[in-house]
Amino acid sequence: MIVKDVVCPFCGCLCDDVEVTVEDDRVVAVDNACTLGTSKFLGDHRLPGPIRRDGNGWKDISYDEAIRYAVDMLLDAERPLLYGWSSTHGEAQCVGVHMAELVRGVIDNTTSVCHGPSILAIQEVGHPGCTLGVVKNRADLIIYWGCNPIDAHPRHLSRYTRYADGFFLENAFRDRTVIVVDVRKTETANIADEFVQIRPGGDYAVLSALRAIVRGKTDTIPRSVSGVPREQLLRIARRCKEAKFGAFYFGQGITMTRGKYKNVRNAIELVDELNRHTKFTISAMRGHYNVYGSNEVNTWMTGYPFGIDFARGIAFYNPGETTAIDVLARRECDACLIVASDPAAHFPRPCVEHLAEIPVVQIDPYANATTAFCNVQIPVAVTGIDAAGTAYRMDGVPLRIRKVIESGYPSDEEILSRMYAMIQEVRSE
Amino acid sequence: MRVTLTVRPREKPFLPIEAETIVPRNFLDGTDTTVWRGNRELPLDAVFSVSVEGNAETAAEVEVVMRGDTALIKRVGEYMDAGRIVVEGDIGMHCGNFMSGGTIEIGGNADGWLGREMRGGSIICRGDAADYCASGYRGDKKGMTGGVVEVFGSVGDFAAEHLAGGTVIVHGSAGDMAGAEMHGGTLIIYGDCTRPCANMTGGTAFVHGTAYDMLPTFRRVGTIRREGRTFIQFTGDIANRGKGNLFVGDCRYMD
Amino acid sequence: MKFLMITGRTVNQGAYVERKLSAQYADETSTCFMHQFDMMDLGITDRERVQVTGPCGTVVLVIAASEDVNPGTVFVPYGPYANHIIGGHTHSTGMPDFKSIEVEIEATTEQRKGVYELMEELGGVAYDR
Amino acid sequence: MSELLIRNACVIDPINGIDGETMDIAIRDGRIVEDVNDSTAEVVDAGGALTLPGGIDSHTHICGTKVNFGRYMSPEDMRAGRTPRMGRMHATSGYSVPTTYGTSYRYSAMGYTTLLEGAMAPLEARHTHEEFLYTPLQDTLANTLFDGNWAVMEAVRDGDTKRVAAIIGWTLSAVKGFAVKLTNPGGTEAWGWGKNVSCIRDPVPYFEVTPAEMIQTIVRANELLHLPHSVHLHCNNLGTPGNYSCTIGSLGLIPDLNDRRQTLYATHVQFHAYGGSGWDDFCSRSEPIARFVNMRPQIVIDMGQVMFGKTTTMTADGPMEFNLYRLHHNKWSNHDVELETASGIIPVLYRRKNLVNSVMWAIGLELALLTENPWQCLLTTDNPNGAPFVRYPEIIGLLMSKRYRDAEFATVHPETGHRVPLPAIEREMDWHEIAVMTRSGQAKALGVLEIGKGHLGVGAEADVAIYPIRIDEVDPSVEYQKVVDAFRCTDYTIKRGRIVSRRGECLVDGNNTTVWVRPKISDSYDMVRDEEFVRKFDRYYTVRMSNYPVQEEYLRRNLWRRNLCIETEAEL
Repeated sequence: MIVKDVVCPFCGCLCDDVEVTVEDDRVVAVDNACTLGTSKFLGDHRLPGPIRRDGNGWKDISYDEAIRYAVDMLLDAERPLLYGWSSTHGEAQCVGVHMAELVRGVIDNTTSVCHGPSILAIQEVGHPGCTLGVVKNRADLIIYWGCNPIDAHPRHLSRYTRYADGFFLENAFRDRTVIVVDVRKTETANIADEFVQIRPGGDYAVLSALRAIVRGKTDTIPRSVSGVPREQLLRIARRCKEAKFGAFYFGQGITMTRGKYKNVRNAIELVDELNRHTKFTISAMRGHYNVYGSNEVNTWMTGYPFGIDFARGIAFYNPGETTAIDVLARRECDACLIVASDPAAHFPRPCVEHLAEIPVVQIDPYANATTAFCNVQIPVAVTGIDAAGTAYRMDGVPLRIRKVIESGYPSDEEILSRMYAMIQEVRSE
Repeated sequence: MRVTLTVRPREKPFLPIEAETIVPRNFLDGTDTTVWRGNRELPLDAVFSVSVEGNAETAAEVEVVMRGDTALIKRVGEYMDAGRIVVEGDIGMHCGNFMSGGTIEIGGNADGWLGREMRGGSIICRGDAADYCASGYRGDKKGMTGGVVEVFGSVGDFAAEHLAGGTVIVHGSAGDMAGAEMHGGTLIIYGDCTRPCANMTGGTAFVHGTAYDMLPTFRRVGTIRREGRTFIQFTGDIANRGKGNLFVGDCRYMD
Repeated sequence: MKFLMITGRTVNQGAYVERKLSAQYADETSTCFMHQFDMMDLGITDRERVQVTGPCGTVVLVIAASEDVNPGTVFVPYGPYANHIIGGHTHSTGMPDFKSIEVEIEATTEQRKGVYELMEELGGVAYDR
Repeated sequence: MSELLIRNACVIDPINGIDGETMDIAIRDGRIVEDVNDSTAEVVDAGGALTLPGGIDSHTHICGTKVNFGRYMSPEDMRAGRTPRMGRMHATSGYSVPTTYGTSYRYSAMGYTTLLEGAMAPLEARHTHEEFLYTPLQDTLANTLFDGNWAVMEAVRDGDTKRVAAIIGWTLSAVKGFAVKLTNPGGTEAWGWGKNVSCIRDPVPYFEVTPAEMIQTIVRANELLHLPHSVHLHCNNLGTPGNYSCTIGSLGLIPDLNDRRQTLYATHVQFHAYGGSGWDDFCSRSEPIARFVNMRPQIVIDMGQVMFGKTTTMTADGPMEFNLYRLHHNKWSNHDVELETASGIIPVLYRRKNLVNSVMWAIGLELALLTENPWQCLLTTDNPNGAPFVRYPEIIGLLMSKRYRDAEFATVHPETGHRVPLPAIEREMDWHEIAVMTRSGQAKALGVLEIGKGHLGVGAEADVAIYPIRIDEVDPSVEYQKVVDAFRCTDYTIKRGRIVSRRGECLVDGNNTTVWVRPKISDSYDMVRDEEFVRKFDRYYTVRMSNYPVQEEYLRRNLWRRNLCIETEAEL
């Protein structure tokens, strides 16, 4: 059986034109998806059932036992951390927020190590953005700054920018200009009309210089700014102002380097300034397929997109203090529930060392690096393959992710709802 | 009146304590108050051994002395309006948030957000202060608006971010982006720093040492003499509607 | 020799991100992309191993020659190997310095470890069923 | 079977002609009935307190992409109103853009049981419906945006009213919308190029239709679909001095096409009632607008009252928000939605000491006081644009008391008096008029009387608000503070026969309904079978047509949650 118009649960592009061939409740072929999406659809090697650490080995346990363990762990903890959430559906994220509120824990999603700084910047200056289709249909200038879509969002160029024909651009390849700004010559830089190479850590200064140039203050700009010649800066600024519609996409090249959110803020303020001359938008290249969804869910339920501390009953937000890396590196939490992410692979060493010190429960379909630190791991269905739910694309468009096979695994929402119900029972006594 | 709070040993020493109740005014009614360890509310004397000497009619007559391992006690002196807090060692995050009067003296180091959104009064830190010393809060335009924060050691990144009024003095060096977005007040750094006053629109900053990775969007207007030293004077940030003044002993660009 | 280490996503890292126990994932995330000039200075050739020391520890990586990184800089795909030496300081922003880590690199004859060997070094227990 | 009996209620129920009569209200299984079994029914003694149908907000921004972005970008607003989890109530945050729970609890405490989200972009409709699920104590309906819809504009250009109706009908059904919203029609498409339309005669770039043509055609299309609500219009040129003439021009386009309700609902007219040629001679033009409305029963407006203080403005009117950003220089967000619409958000502070803000404050009140028929001017702040909805009780007080207005007027910018007619207006509204402006008028204008909203007659949905005030003992003209206090917090808010809120404490986890429309359209006008429509959809949208409609899962039903579809017979 071929299932059409399937939504890909890998990256923030959330391509919804994938065709999946299913035989005997197994995915056997995938069309239209990129390498990343295809490998996810074809993934096997699931963890067969819940496991519990037993000395230096592992033993199989039932779902009931695993859930009981997780509930007790959360009820005992004085400062539990509930982390992950970006690779699961919105319905599960909602239960997660309710649970964090009830156990008075810290809840954070992978945003904090991805576009958390972008959100901090947006909270200072706002965000002139648009949906991807607006760019596809209108943009004659695309800037990719500190991002490498060919590797991280492989179909971004063909669906929305470089190679995508749109309503007002009949021949995208000819009619659009693509500028890539990065510290190294990435694959994406190779398909750009202009590549701007910046010295590492120099993004902020280059953005400031561009803002000054767009404001007409070119006289103080030196011969070279962080490795970029003045002439190139003037040319880029001119191209931006002359564009009918410019779209600025940025990635972790500016969120992770020094200055962090200030780089993003500077980019947004450049775009604000350009809007006085033409139409310009800016957007983050969000990584996990539903990381934006975790921000949306957290925001409507708590008021904040990530890094929320419920210790005192109310929602307190202060990234840098209430974010997962900081809580773990400072050894502030005494238990950790991990849902749909792998911090042991993706967090700096001191954070992982603390995971080794405290009880950890992971809800994830696969054995991964974090499994090594789990007291209990509970395998679940993979949203988009054997579970359905809501996900938000990188531009905020929500889509319903389909279930294409029946595996028998419970979904994240089911496991979390069972945990929540048990916690509610204890707390209401 | 002097209230001495000595931290007791804790079973999970890394769990932070939130103690916004430790404000001189609160002790006029006695020491029957609570603090929080993670999600548990505890009586003050479960975390500290408490001793009180003398009496006080007003908050201004109350001195709180904190001893022992106070490095993870957060929010001490929040909304303080009068009196004095003396921390003999290190202090946790958010010490002196929103304070409007009185004095906090810290013998050791201060963690992040020392004197965040301060309105008045003074904070003296003998050691180093971490990131966001005398800064604002996420999303809010106005940071500190009054009072004085003086740090004898060095400060971390984003010191005096969104500074709108008052004075911040750093005797050591500052990290990256001190005075970012500042639009009022005075920032004085006796040591070095990187990228000072990014995107500033007002206020005055002095860097006695060297400003590394100076931003290219500050306009050099000349030199001045002050306290027996020569400073290069800049206005900026012209990436913005820069009406700020930045004076640096020396600077280096990243070209 | 001192280098600036940058981490980032690659197609292979992404393709194997749900297969952390695979050899391909370990191979990809333990690759250290380096410019030929720097390799000459270090006296190493393609696919040889280096010991990389960062703010929080030491890890063995495998060199891949690349013209896309500037001399003085190395690129390592985001994952457990790079993270093995990165510190947890976030400048109070929540975000560690994944893209600007000063490291010391030297040639080594030590073996590159597996993902679970790294985890065991940090106090974990391998799941290898 | 559940039964509830409200005793000694002093009822004002304008639809049924009840004006201050003390009576009992019997409720069975969520509906009002003639009587219940006195000995077994749960009894609430209203003690003679003012009892009204549940409040209805016919234009508020509470759920969806834009509202959530307002929260997302405003951590400073979030800390302005935080409450912990308590009893059945979840933690809440926020003042001008509270979390969904915050919105729901605070509206419920004020006696509101039905809310219409003012602007939903069809492409992002799923988001609005998800937030509706977490707005547990009110029935919710969504205005659906068509102001920059490419397919609609092309059909308007071709003069094909039936095709316009067909596109709107398909879209409303697909996204589970309730009514047609036009926000700055044409202007949001022009904003795709950073431009705007200045008024109803400017052509939209490329599409070559004018806002006037759009409004006229869509109004007729709306009637062909027999939708419960009329077209809901946010006029062009919001917020600029002299825009009142544009507003009158727009209202003048509207024929009287429907004998059950208005033909056009013009929203937040305060923002569209400005005189002057610039900010220097900025003044109120509420009088000509109110005069115009008084002569045309086919028009209903809402106030869009401004109250002093901090708030967040958010609208699909993207170009207007950019202009506002250039005035305020605070943060600015914008979000254009492909082939459909736009939006913008900025925080604002309305200050008494600011002349423009003072004039704006006066205009909203004038519109209400000068519109003779309260059924034609409904009470809103365009939450949160003019002020957060928690300010409604103060507005009620101001409408009921000249003395209160004068006291407030003494504190605004001293030059305001030369620019507004407010000080000369003597009218003081009575309880009945307030009931019309806050529930019955809304129910009639939205076309939801038929499903039992906005009144307390037998068969109505048992949505009831009991306010702690006795109208025979209080003179609102003098004791306006008592009025304000009473409307801040009910003694009881009852939703479909269940007490959901008692003196501000919300007692249940959920009791809400999503109300949406599905016009029945013949196959020949079914857009799914229209090759041209499908071809363009697949080419220019970035989602597949099959993934566009909002699935029924988003209207999830459980014991206390209902999915209510109003089906209409379209003339297509």
